[in-house]
Order: sequence, then structure tokens, then C-alpha cells
Amino acid sequence: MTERHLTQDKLEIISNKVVGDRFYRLTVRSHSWAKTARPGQFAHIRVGTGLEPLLRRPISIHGLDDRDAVAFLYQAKGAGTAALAAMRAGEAVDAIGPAGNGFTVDARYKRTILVGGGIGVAPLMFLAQAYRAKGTAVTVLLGARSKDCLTCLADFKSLGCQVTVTTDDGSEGHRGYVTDILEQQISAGPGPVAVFACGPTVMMRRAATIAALYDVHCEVSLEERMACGIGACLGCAVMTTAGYRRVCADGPVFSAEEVVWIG
Amino acid sequence: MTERHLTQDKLEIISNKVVGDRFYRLTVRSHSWAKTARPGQFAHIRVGTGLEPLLRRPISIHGLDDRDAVAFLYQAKGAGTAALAAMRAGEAVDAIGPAGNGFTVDARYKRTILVGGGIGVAPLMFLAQAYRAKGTAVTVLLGARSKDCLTCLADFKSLGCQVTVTTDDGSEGHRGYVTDILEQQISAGPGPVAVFACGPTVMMRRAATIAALYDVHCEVSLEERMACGIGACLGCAVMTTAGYRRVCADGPVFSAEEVVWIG
Amino acid sequence: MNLDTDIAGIKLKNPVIMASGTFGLDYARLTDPARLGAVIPKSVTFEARSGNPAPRVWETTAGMLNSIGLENRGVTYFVEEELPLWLSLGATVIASIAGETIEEFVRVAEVLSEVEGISGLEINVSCPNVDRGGIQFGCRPRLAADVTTAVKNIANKPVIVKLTPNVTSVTEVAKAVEAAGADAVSLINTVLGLAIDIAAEKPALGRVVGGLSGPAIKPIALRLVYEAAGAVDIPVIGLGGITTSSDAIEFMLAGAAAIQIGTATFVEPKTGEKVVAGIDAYLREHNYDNVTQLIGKARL
Amino acid sequence: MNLDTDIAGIKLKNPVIMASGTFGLDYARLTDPARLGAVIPKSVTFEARSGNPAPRVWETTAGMLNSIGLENRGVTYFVEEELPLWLSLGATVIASIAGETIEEFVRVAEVLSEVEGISGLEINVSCPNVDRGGIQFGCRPRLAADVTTAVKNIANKPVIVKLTPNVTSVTEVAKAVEAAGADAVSLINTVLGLAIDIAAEKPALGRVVGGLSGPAIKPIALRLVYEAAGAVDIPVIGLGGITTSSDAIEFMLAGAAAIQIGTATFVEPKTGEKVVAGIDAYLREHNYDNVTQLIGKARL
Ligand SMILES: Cc1cc2nc3c(=O)[nH]c(=O)nc-3n(C[C@H](O)[C@H](O)[C@H](O)COP(=O)(O)OP(=O)(O)OC[C@H]3O[C@@H](n4cnc5c(N)ncnc54)[C@H](O)[C@@H]3O)c2cc1C
Ligand SMILES: Cc1cc2nc3c(=O)[nH]c(=O)nc-3n(C[C@H](O)[C@H](O)[C@H](O)COP(=O)(O)OP(=O)(O)OC[C@H]3O[C@@H](n4cnc5c(N)ncnc54)[C@H](O)[C@@H]3O)c2cc1C
Ligand SMILES: Cc1cc2nc3c(=O)[nH]c(=O)nc-3n(C[C@H](O)[C@H](O)[C@H](O)COP(=O)(O)O)c2cc1C
Ligand SMILES: Cc1cc2nc3c(=O)[nH]c(=O)nc-3n(C[C@H](O)[C@H](O)[C@H](O)COP(=O)(O)O)c2cc1C
Ligand code: FES
Ligand code: FES
Repeated sequence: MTERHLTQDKLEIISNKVVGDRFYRLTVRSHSWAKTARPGQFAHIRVGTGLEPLLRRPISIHGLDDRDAVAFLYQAKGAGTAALAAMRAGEAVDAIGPAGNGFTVDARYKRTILVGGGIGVAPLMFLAQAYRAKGTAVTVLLGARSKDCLTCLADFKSLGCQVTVTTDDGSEGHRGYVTDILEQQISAGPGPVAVFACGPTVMMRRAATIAALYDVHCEVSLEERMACGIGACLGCAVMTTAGYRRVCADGPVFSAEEVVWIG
Repeated sequence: MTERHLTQDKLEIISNKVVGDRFYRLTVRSHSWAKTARPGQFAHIRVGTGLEPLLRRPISIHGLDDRDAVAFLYQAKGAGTAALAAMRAGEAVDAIGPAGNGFTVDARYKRTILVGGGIGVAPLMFLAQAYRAKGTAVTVLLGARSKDCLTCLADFKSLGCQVTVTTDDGSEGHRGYVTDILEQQISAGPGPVAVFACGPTVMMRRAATIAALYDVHCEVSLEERMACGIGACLGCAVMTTAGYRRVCADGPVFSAEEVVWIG
Repeated sequence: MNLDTDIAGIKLKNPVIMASGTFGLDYARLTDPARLGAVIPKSVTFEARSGNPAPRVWETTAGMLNSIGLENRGVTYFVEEELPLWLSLGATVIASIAGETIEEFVRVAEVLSEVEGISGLEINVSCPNVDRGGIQFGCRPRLAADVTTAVKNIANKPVIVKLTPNVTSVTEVAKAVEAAGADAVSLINTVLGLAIDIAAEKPALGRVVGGLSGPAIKPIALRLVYEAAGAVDIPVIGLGGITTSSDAIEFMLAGAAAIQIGTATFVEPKTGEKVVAGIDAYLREHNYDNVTQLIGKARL
Repeated sequence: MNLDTDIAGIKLKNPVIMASGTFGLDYARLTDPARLGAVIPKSVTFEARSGNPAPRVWETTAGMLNSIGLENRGVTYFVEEELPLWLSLGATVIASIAGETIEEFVRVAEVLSEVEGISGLEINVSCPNVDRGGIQFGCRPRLAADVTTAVKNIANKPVIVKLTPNVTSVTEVAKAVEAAGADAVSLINTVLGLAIDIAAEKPALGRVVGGLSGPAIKPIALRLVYEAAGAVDIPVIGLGGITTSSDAIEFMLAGAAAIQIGTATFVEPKTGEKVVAGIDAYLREHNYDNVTQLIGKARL
């Protein structure tokens, strides 16, 4: 038990809207979450009230809209996120959190590079907010299938981030993988620089390799299936250099060097 | 396979409203159901779209509002009926039916006495409509916990039925059991008279005994837990003088003499 | 898309079979049996059986309990009255046999062997809802093998043995019936279960214990199908909780050569047809030529 | 209302126990362990164990599969680091023991017997997620009895034996461990299951097979509790899919002297406290004096 603040709350929904192809942005009112949440942490959310779907769903904190409003960005994938998408303003979301450890936010870094793939962009906005608040330069490299979440682009830009988009098919921004331009970005300015990645495993692994090559600090936010979301069940274990560790309680953010990449 | 008309339809909801203490009245638009349904038949309704609750729910046809509108009266008891109560006008109810055999509607009877207990009143309205359409005198004896469904009273009266209410606690109408006044009603007018009962088992059994005493035709609508609702699973069997019979396909209406009362 | 399925010589137009006890003639009013791989009518015994006291069904979370007790009108009625109707509807029929003794299984098989139009026999040694026979045969590898041998000796059609999940080792039973000559196995029959009617503070079912079916048991069924498919060389037919084509495909990936649908029909009468369509769509989307390519693909 | 519960000398303030492997110290931030009957921390082995590869959990319809593989830091860590924290939170602690050999069970029991503050021992002869030990002991009446005897010989506290549902006859195993000296039995551990990740066309769990828990298995658990309670004279602790106080009461009506809650805590961390409150309300409403009056009331 760390000294983290973690509670179970009914968070009142301010809004819950489509912001892209099956992407939703949910905002809830909670002064205490807004005050205690750190970038990279997540909420473990009860979707629906019945026994099917049964388990809670982990959703990263996307950012703070203001000191009372916490935002989430999620993609409607299956029954659980569909149930969440059906919720309306005024209703309350049953959430446990802020859960997990969060990214390092350290003013020592002159520049940060945020690498996001698909819905992996979700926690990076909050991280960008935190670094921009410290005056750190933030470069965002977004990989997307096509135009997953255009509102995110505008949000990053209005924070003063430099944003580069890549798509697999070239339908938007550069054609190719988001990691293709990471090397160039690392060497494009002064240090110390840190890389933060969230997205598909192959993307994070590639980012980790490049960061290691340049001896740059790199953190990745891992995903694993969860049951408790709070460290009790050992269901979300991932292999690290220190043995199995829990994504929900020891992560979701891990130093890239710690991760034993599988597959 | 009898020559009954039975289909699976998405019935558009016209309205779905509270009409008493946890009583709801649902009306749906369906010309074909309105045309083919007979009093005593039911709809086997899918409640919700997920796998929990799993099984369909049998709900009697309460009556016809007009040649396109079929009404149901139901009590919110558990998860299934609660899910039904949450449905709104414009949505569609997935229903199988009209299912079951239905009450005898025979102009030969000069008078009919309808005995309803609690939500057992539901199918009796449709039966009253049918007998009143033939000009037959209809007496309705309603037993209720207290004021379960006051709108039903008005509806029966506007059909020209004579209505007597009894409540266990005397809070409305006579105090006592609805069957207390059945004897008196049977002998109160000319014959042939027929008794139709739907409600708690003890009530139907008592009605059957009294009818037998006066040698009067009596039909009861039985309830049993159902799975298929269509005669396939043999799950809703009740013991009769002819062995086990299926409430969903051989009933729900049985001649009172056939029933082997248990418990 | 090629959905042709061959289970030990039983030719099916697709791998979707309606499970015994759950698909009656009445459903022909709501769905077309001719579009399905096969239909297995309710298990028949030699004489008529009247079944268990009410309540016989009880809903549970994402499942249901039943204790029908093999109510049926006997094999003669089946052959004379029910079978012709199924055939006239264009259904491929596999007949399910139940009995209290090995002799009864044999006598039923004898009658059914003389009849035209039955494509195969499924022997139900796994019904949990009767006092004698049923699950008792299915729980003991030796007894299950004896029933199989006896039926195989007389039957002139492929014989599928339907296995119970209520055993410590399904592979032992599967191997025993394979060695005894079974042409295929199907699994699972229902999982023994019980519910309490809290309002009455009594067991919910008239016969106390019943069989659990429906989505709740799917992971149990998949495990047993995976194990059985690894233990025997004869085809395995998988069932238990299948409600969608994804479910059906998962069973095939786990090793099933065909699948059966039971409880889901009660929820949605057209489940069988929908599963056929869904498998077809999946095969196209993933560039398969043939449904048999799915069989066992997820096995390690 | 009197909720006092006594399981073979283990005194509990109410019959609601948090099941092993599902209730960690972290939950103390969201619910008060002191309000519960007892807490059973995750099973401990003698040495630390690192557990199974990912994915270890997978959601199923109204249930979940897990294959944690008894990951734990060993009995010394438990005694020195974890137990004191539970005790400081005011929890009544029953320790769960696992092992690959009878000797390992005994060595863990030995260590735990020397410690203050442990109210009882639960021996987990039913974990399906390890290659050696676990379910193998639980499936064979003889082996289960041997483990029980060995632990009883050394233990200075009441011993509960946790049974597996994955057997043909739970009554045989229950009777065997009773004869071997078990002070109580608890059941059920998880039901063996498997899921296929259709997107990958592979088994969903890293270790292929896992244990099914949650509401889906409740009818199976109730059946086994009902049977076990009829077979032995020692107290039976019931679990499997309990999410509400009604569920808990149904297990008690079926014969359980106390109940455990596992998976439901993941869904709603306060489930334990809510079930305690719900039982209390039920007893008042139905004019009981004492929670023990529920035990076995629905048995025929
Ligand atoms: C720490 C963490 C943070 C996350 N943050 C976000 C976010 O901000 N926005 C977002 O859209 N998604 C996020 N995800 C992924 C999200 O949790 C899943 O997409 C979601 O649970 C899918 O649920 P479903 O019912 O819609 O899909 P289904 O596929 O029907 O889910 C079935 C089961 O699988 C689990 N599951 C499915 N996909 C994943 C996945 N990728 N990771 C973990 N479990 C999964 C579900 O939780 C559920 O138990 C995060 C995951 C983790 C672990
Ligand atoms: C032929 C027939 C006609 C009916 N007509 C009406 C009607 O017009 N209006 C009305 O309000 N109710 C009617 N009922 C009862 C109605 O079906 C149940 O109240 C309803 O199914 C309860 O579902 P639930 O999910 O709300 O309750 P739950 O108690 O949560 O249901 C759990 C399970 O029990 C079954 N069940 C519960 N109570 C009954 C019951 N009394 N009879 C049969 N199954 C039950 C449900 O179908 C379900 O499978 C009728 C029942 C039958 C058999
Ligand atoms: C109401 C009911 C009746 C059943 N009757 C039979 C039967 O007569 N013979 C048989 O072999 N299986 C019978 N079964 C078992 C099913 O065929 C099937 O094995 C089981 O329900 C699991 O599949 P499901 O989850 O798809 O329903 C019956 C099942 C139900 C629910
Ligand atoms: C994630 C998880 C881990 C478990 N670990 C253990 C364990 O270490 N020891 C044990 O005896 N049972 C363990 N179990 C089994 C539970 O204690 C319980 O027997 C089972 O989950 C059924 O109860 P439920 O349906 O309430 O969860 C575990 C269950 C789950 C879901
Ligand atoms: S989800 Fe339970 S420990 Fe992480
Ligand atoms: S509910 Fe299936 S036969 Fe009546």
C-alpha cells in the first residue's frame, strides 16, 4: 500500500460525446479526482449495473478540463465501452481511482516526446498538460489508422505542443509508422529529453529500442486484461526484469528498460 | 402443431406507462396480432438485448385498444419486467405469439364471471372485451392487495361490466377474498354461466371448487416458469388428469376439472 | 462458401445442429429447419416417460436450470408421428436415444435402425435429470463403453456418444467410448446445478437438482471440447452456451468438427440460421475456403 | 441481530468471509475489513512462486477465467509483512495454504502454527492453475485425505479443506477429508474452463486452461454445497458466484454455515459489507433471531 489517494466514487457525468470514429470523450465532475490525479493514472469503471458485462473497465485519465472536471477518451470496442457510451450527462459513473502509478513528470527534462498510437493517445494529453504547465517543450507523435481523433490534434496544439501525425495509409500526415520519425525528433534539439509512449505493443517496443539507442529516458504505459484493477488479484501481471509486476498497481507506466517484451 | 397463427415480431411501442403501484400498461402497434389474438393468449417477450436476463418473459394480452393496437398489463417484479418497464415509445419489443390456447369465448353463455387476483386481472380485460362484444353479461370480481390497478376498474366499467373489488385489508371494496362472493354471484342470475379465473393458485383452486359445486363451467389460466414458450422444451409442464401438459402450448388456459392442484 | 460437414459419414450442409431437447417442431413456424445442418429431436426412450414434477425450469445468471426428466412419448410415437414431420420440413435428422438400461438403449436403437430418414444416432448417456440411466452411464468410462458397444452392434448408422461434463476426467470417458466404437462424441450435456427459491426458502426445482445450460457454461464446455479433441481421433461435436456465430467458431477453433445449439434457441428462435450466416461471413472475411479449416486451429 | 458464527471453533462476527486470492490489502482503502467475518489472503506456498504467463484473466459471460498460478511471496513474507497489516486493520484472518507436495503443505502449516493472530487454516487442494499439487490433490479422495491428515497432525488451529468442483463426486472427497480430521470444508474453488480469443484464433489465457468464477457458476456451487452438506457432519462454507445478500442466504439455506465472496469484490469492492448488511436486514424482516437459523433450512 503506497500513500496514493484511491477512492471509489460516483462521478457525475458532465458530458459524454462522440469525437471521432467510435471515439468518445467523457467528462465528469470531481474536485478530488482533479486534484489528486496524475498523468498516466486510470479509472477502473463499472459499466452497466447488471452482471453482464461483469468486470470494470480501465480507462486512462485523458486530462483536466478545469479544476473540477476530469476528461476520459475512449474507443467503443465491445459491450463494456458500448455501455459506457450509452451513459448520459447527469448520470453517475462508478469509478475506482485514480489508479496506477503515472508517468514521471520532472522539470529536469528540457524536451519531452510523446508517442501515441490509436487510443494510446488518451493518457498523453494529460501528460502534455502537465509538462506544458512546467514550460517544458512537448512534441507529440501520433500514429493513427486514419483520422481517429481529430479533436485531440487541436487540443495538443492549443497546449502549445508540436504535433506530427502519421497514418498507415498516408490518408493524414506522414505515411508510415509513428516511430519512423522518433529518431529524428530525439536528435532535433537540446537534452535532456524523455520519451513517453502509449499504444500498440509493437509501437512501444520500437520506441523503447530507439530511446535506448540514444540513451534517452523512456516510459511506456502497458495494457493487460484486468479484474480488480487495484493490485489484489494478480491478474494483470506483465513480465519485467524484476519478475512479474502488476499493470494496475505497479504500472501501468513502466520504465522501458524494465519491460520484458513478449511476442 | 395446431393451425394457430404464431410469429416472431418486432412490435413498435405506442406507449409504456405506469398505471398503478408497479403496474405498467404497454401498448404496441400490430395489425396482425390484433387480428389473430384471442383472450387468454400471451406474448413471449424478449426483455433487454443482452444475455442477462436471458429468457423471454410470458405476458398475457390485456386487450385491444383498437384494430392496430394491442395492450399488455404487467407488474414490475424482477430484472426482466424492470427492463421491459424501461422501454420507450418508438422502440420495438421482440415478441413471439400470440402464444397459447386462450379462453373459451362462446355466445351460449348468458353470463360470465371473471375472477382475477392481483396481476391475474391482465388477461381478463381482453376476455371481457370479447364477451361484451357478443352482448354477454360480464361480472368481474377483482381481488387485490390494495389498489393495484385502478385504471382497470374504469376500463371494465366502461365495457359495461359489473365490477366488485375485494382487498385483503379492506382498504378498497369488500374486505376478504375475491372467492367469498363468487357463490353468491353464480346463483344471482340466469344460466348458463361460466367462470374464468386468473390469479394466485389458491384463488383459482377455490374458484374451481365453487364452480364444481354449482356444476358451472370454469376455466383457469395457469402460470408456470417457461423457457421456450412455444411447446418445445417441456419446461412449463403442469399435472393434469391427462398427465403433464405444457402451459405454453396446451394452456395457459385449462378447464378447471383437468387441473391436478398441487400444494 | 463451402460449409459442407461430414461427421463420421453423416453429411450435413453446414456444421450447425440443433441440440436435443431444445428444438421442437413448433420452432418450424419461426425458423427453417432445412437451412440447418441437422436437428436432434428430444431424446426418446422405448416406452413413453412422463418426466419430473414442476417447476422444471429456473432462470439463473446468464443460464437456466432444467429438470425435464426425459419426458417423451416413446420411440414408436417418435418414428410414426414426429419423424415424418421433420422429414417433410426438409430437416436432416439425428435421433437421440436415452434409456435406463443398456437393453433399453439397444431396443430403441433397433427400432430406429429400421427406419428411413435418420442420418445418425446420438446416445445420451449424460442426462442428469433421471434417477436411473443417464448420467450414471456417462460418468463411468466402463459403462459408457458398454452402452456404446451394445448400440454399435445393432445400429446401421453412425453413432455419436453425448458426454457429460460432470466428471473428473472427460478424456477417460471419451477414450473409452472411442475404443468401444463410437463414431463421434458430442459434448457437453448440462452441468449439474441447483437453485434456491429464496421467497419459498426451498429448492427451486421440483426435483431439487437440475442441469445448467446457456451462456454461463460456455467456458466449461470449451475446456472439455478442447480436452476431448486432444484425446480422441473421432470427430468431436461441441456445444454448451453457444449463442452467436463467434461462439460457434470458438468451439471449432478449439477442435469441434460441428457444433450444437440448445438454450439460445429459447432466447432467439432463429439462432441456428443466424449462426450459419455468421460462420459463412467469417470464413469469407478471413479468406477461408472451407469451414473445415477452422477445426482445431487454436489448438497449441 | 445475532450474526455470530462459529466454524469449528473459529469465531466470526458474521458469516461473510473474503475468499482467497480475491481480497488484497489494497481493498482496505475502499472497504473496512474489520466489519467482515474473516479475510482469507491469497494462498501461500513455502517458497515464493512467480505464477503464470499473461494473459491471466479473461472475462466470460457473467464470469471470468483466471490462471494466476498461485503467485505469492512465500510463507515468510506472508507472516512477516502481510499478516501484521491485516491484523492492524482489525481483520480476522484465516490463512490459505497451497503446495506441490504433502511436505510443502506441512511446512507451511508448521510456520503458520507458530504465529499469533491466525484464526484458522484453509488448505487449498483445489487450485486448477498449477502443474503440480493443487487440483490433483483435490480430485482424489485418498490424496485429499492424506494432505488433511498431515496438516492436522501439525496444525494447532482449525483446518478447513477447500474442495474443487471438478470431480465426479464431491461427496466422496468431502467424506474422505472429514474422516481424515478436517474441521470444516469450503467449496467451491473455480471450475475448469477455457476461452478462445477469436481475434487471435488462439486460447485466451497464457496457460490455456483457467478457473471459472463469478455469477455464472453459482448454480453449480449451490448444488455442490447442498450435496456436501448432506454428506458430512462438519461445517460447510459455501462460495461460488455470490454477489448479493440473497445469494449468500441461498447458500446458507442450502446448508452452508458461512459463505465466502470472491469475484464479486472485483465488481463492487464493498460487496462483503453489503452482504453483511443484507443478511442482517433479511433476518429482521423474516423474524429470525439468529443467522444460524438459516443453515440448511431449504434442505429436503
Ligand atoms: C491501464 C489501461 C488504460 C486504458 N485506457 C484506455 C483509454 O483511456 N481509452 C480506451 O478506449 N481504452 C483504454 N484501455 C483499454 C480498455 O480498457 C478496453 O478497450 C476496454 O476494457 C474494452 O472493453 P469492452 O467491453 O468494450 O471490450 P471487450 O473486448 O468486449 O472486453 C472484454 C474484456 O476484455 C477486456 N479488454 C478488452 N480489450 C482490452 C485492452 N485493450 N486492455 C485491457 N483489457 C481489455 C475488457 O476489460 C473486458 O474484461 C485501457 C486499458 C488499460 C489496461
Ligand atoms: C402464461 C403467463 C402469462 C403471464 N401474464 C402476465 C401478465 O400479463 N402480466 C404480468 O405482470 N405477469 C404475467 N405473468 C407473469 C410474468 O411472466 C412474470 O412476472 C415475469 O416473468 C417475471 O419476470 P421478472 O424478470 O420481472 O422476475 P424474476 O422473478 O426476476 O424472474 C426470474 C425468472 O422467473 C420467471 N418468473 C418469475 N415469476 C414468474 C411467474 N409468476 N410465472 C412464470 N414465470 C415467472 C421469469 O420468467 C424468469 O425466468 C404471466 C406468466 C405466465 C406463465
Ligand atoms: C430444456 C432442456 C432439455 C434438454 N433435453 C435434452 C435431451 O432430451 N437429451 C439430451 O441429450 N440433451 C438434452 N438437453 C441438453 C442440451 O441438448 C444441451 O446439451 C445443453 O443444454 C447444453 O447446451 P446449451 O448451453 O446450448 O443449451 C436439454 C437441455 C435443456 C435446456
Ligand atoms: C483471480 C482469482 C485468484 C484466486 N486465487 C485463489 C487462491 O490463491 N487460493 C484459493 O484457494 N482460491 C483462489 N481463488 C478461488 C476463489 O477463492 C473462489 O474459490 C472462486 O473464485 C469462486 O468464488 P467466486 O465465484 O465468488 O469468485 C481465486 C479466484 C480468482 C478469481
Ligand atoms: S487487475 Fe488485479 S492485480 Fe491488477
Ligand atoms: S416453456 Fe417450453 S414447453 Fe412450455
